[in-house]
Amino acid sequence: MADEQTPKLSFWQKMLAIDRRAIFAFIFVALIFPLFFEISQEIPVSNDVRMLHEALEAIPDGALVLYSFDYDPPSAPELQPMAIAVIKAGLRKKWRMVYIGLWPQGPIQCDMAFRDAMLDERFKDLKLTYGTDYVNLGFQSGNEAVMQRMGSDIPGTFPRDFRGTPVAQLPIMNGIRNLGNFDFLINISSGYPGTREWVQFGVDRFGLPMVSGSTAVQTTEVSPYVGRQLKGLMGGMRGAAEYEQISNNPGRALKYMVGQSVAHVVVIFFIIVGNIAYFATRKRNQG
Amino acid sequence: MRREIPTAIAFFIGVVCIFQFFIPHWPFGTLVDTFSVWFQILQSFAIWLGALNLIKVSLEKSLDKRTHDRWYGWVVMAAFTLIFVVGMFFSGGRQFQEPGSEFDYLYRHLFTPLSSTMFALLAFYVASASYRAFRARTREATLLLIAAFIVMLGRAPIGDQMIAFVPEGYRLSDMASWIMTYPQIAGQRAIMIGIALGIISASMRLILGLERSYLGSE
Amino acid sequence: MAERIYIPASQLGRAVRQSVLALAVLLCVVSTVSAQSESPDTISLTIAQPPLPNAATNVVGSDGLNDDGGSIVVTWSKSTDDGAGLNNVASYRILRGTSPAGPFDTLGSAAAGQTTFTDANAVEGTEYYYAILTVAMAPTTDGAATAALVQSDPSPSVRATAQWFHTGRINMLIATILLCGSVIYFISQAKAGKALYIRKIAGLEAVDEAVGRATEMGRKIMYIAGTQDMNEVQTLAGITILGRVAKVAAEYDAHLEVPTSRAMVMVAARETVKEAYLNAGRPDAYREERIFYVTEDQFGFAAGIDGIVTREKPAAMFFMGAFYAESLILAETGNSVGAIQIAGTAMPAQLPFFVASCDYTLIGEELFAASAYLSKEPKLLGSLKGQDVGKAIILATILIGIVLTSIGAVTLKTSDLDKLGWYNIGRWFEVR
Amino acid sequence: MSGWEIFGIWLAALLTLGILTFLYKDNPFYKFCEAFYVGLSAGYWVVSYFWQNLVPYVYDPLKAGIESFGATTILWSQFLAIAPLVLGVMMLARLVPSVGWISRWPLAFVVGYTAGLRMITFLQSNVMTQLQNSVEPVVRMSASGEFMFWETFNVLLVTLGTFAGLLYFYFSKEHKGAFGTISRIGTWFLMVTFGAAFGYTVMGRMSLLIGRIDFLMADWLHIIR
Repeated sequence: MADEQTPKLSFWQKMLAIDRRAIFAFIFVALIFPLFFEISQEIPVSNDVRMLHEALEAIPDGALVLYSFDYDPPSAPELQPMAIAVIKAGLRKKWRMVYIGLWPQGPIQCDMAFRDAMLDERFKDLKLTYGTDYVNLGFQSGNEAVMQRMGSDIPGTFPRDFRGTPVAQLPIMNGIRNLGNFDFLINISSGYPGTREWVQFGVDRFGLPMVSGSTAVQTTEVSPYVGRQLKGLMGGMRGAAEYEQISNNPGRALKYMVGQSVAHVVVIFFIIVGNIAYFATRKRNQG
Repeated sequence: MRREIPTAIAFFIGVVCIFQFFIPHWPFGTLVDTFSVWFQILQSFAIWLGALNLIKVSLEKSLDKRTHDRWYGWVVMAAFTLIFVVGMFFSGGRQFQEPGSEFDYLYRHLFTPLSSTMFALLAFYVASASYRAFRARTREATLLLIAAFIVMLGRAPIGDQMIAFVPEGYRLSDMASWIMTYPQIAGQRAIMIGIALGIISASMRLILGLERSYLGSE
Repeated sequence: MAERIYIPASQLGRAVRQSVLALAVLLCVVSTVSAQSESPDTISLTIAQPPLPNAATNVVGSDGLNDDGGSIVVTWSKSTDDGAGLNNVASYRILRGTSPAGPFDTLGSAAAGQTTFTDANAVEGTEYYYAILTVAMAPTTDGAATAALVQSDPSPSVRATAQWFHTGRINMLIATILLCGSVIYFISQAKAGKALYIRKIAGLEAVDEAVGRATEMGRKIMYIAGTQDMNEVQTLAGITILGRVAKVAAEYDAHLEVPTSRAMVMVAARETVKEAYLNAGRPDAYREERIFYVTEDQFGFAAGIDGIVTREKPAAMFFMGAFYAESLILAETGNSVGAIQIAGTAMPAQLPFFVASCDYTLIGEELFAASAYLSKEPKLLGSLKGQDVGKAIILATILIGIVLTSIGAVTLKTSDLDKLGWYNIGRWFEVR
Repeated sequence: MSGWEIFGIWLAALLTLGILTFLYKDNPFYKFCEAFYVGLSAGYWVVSYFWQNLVPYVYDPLKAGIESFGATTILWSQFLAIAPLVLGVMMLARLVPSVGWISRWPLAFVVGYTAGLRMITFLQSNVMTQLQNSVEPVVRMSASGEFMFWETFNVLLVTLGTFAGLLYFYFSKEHKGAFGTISRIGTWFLMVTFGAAFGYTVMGRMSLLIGRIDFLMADWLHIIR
């Protein structure tokens, strides 16, 4: 008996102390492989995303909407598809859009997302005037201090737009004094400052209706706000894919979902292996 | 006096910041806005202390003949100088971040790949950490494992496909969202309320000057 | 998916409608002007003027409450043709002037059926008069529309003033007084010498062990006070705990290294560690250069620390403060070199990663309790007791609130908060 | 695509690979990337803070104030920018050891500001709002006034979890007996919370790597579209 068991159990012992680089290799392969195939999958839409979709659809055409892009390139794989999708929603519904960023790279990401959104066939004939239909006010440092100041004085907080034009020369900014002038707030966020701070300042203090697109990590932290404070939430690439699906805007998130799912399964597989190894070796120790 | 005056400053500023929430009248309403700008300015001054410290450390390292790693000290200083000179003098001043500027070029082709890849390492680390941590060692660890396992499976479409025989509404994705909306929210709520109480108590200690090790000694 | 598919044609239709409207307005203006000049070439009107609606009435401006004197709330009674009568009111425009006779500037508009508007651009102390312009629209046979405007009487004069107390925040004031009050009360109790029991916090019991092990192995201790700046209370907590850890390190004569991501944190950490070494009676062992700045950047910092950790293999690592995604990068690298790791953070999103990859994790509130716990100073322990009383108050509030709302739910046979009326206790906690 | 752009993509690709080699083990390639990144990012923030904070909030107002001396109205309010300038200089006094202690003043300012503002903010968003969310009927009735068992169970569970979780954080009482049991249940809820939050994140982390792989494969090597 013992002779038969020893080699088998030592295999599990090896598994228990497996070099983490082996796990790394599996993950790498799992992620690369599916990129070469065109696989599509239908995904069920979660309640938070459905709420977000309905909230956005309920905003009247021509409304004045504030977009805050609070992330940088590292989170772009998750958040950029969301940014493109919500900008498309705005283009489709002809909102007057004011873009800002509380992360230095936010406005640049916004610029890229806007250009990607405009590539859509449906907006081919759309003639938008910068400064009248939409404006990118750029970045201001100061985190929630910026939000606080926007509560009293937006032209003072953003004296010039992204391109250096004084806000007084931008028709869209006429009559915008503070956060209270906006009809809606859309926030795409990957950390601090982001959704949590916008809820504290934009929603709690100034009563703006708000939805958020958040990285998967932040989602657990901000999901308690959904309902009373947030009118909807997209969490991670999955949330982005769900929104792309429900708003009929297939994009990158739906494409990336496949590789992500495979890597995910690899992690699950390793957890199972780890537990089997743990119990197999533990039995031996007890015996 | 080297500790008393700063303690008084912290007390005064702290109290004003609490009052401003309740008093809309000038100057309280605007005072905190002003303070926040001051903080940013202070940050912008302080970063020079950091940068000079970094350069000092790198210079010492690069002159240390005992180690082969001294070359990397030079790399740090070269990279710093590169972006500093470009950003300060060759990128159009205030519009230094404009797409197309030299600073933007460095940002897109050097800074972004470095930060994105560093961030992307998490894909590997999250796998190795879950392999190690999610084992049914104790009752608590088992709960951690089960919750993680269900949510992970529920998030991947394959989870539901695996148990497609189960009626809709009772599949893994439903279990996952149940965990996320009920037990998870309960835990988060307890943590959030606890944190707020901790912050209130810590803030009181700081405002009252009971904790002032950051002020050093006389 | 029965989602609405967007067709550019409808947008084209809208543009056509809008330009026809604009043209119609232009025609009206041109025709009026030319009629006044009694030109013989009067353009004949093909578009009918809609019948004039009755004006809005009772226009009143009142000072906006709870502000710094920048807002005035304008209210009016609907035109009798809004939703009734001619039923042709499309919207109201809000006008403002500094004399009842005008001139008036347009501030904004409100949809038909609305009766309030907040003028957020008032200057404190200036006397204002408001008027409402009722706008009626009538469709004509060719699908275009034209406007008819009727102005109301001006409002009585009104001034914006600033308030000294925000009445929407009374609940916050009560909460502040209760919670801060209990902290202060128990601090003073503790000062008076009342002994307090504090439960064990496993992560903090391990501090001595970690420092001791590092000394035995002759390897470094690395302490990271979060990656955020001094405007985060967690950073301040991290620095305070650093003081206690540094004292233990000084006593053991261990090599403590503190890399920081913010320059101000570096400054504060140096003061703290220096004081700790002084208190431990080892001011000679303090080395300023061991507390150094790496970079402000989140992942640049992580890259730098990863390098140091893999090369120098510290025996113990402390993560105390506010962290974002770099938490797991740092902790996994520390784990790979076999360091004993103690973490503490109040960032709920990062707690799971520390729990998974560190030996001990201080969860949320425990981070703030740590400095008091480690110092064992009665005053600080008193604040912990105050915190606990705050917790008891909150728990009792939740309990009473739930019982009352549940009674309401049973008696009114609904759990819809909006229908619970008086029983909806939750709204008491709404802060405006 | 211009030559500079292609060169830039190659640089980006090499730096990306350099960081990834760290997964295998520490090596000179990674050491180079690390040193380069530390220096580059430190410089990046110095420059950003300069143009985004110092210039608009210190230089601009002071310049406007000084220029107004020639005009009819002197803009005294612009000189308020002197105060933070003084604080900043006090902070830099660190560079001179003999007067370094003065940097404690701006530190104290920051500490007071942080403590006061955060206290109020967290009280509002974490205590008041969570109270508002927690105080809801545990007895659930449908629109037609019927008792709903599972909804009631779920709300009860959340309430119990919040309670037990908070009791776990109770410091000034020994966790034994009934109290200990409840706080033990609290730790279970916390563990479920952490497990769920971790599991929920795994996917998001994978997406970060997909972004980099997509860059290497599509933008650099053009292997995939």
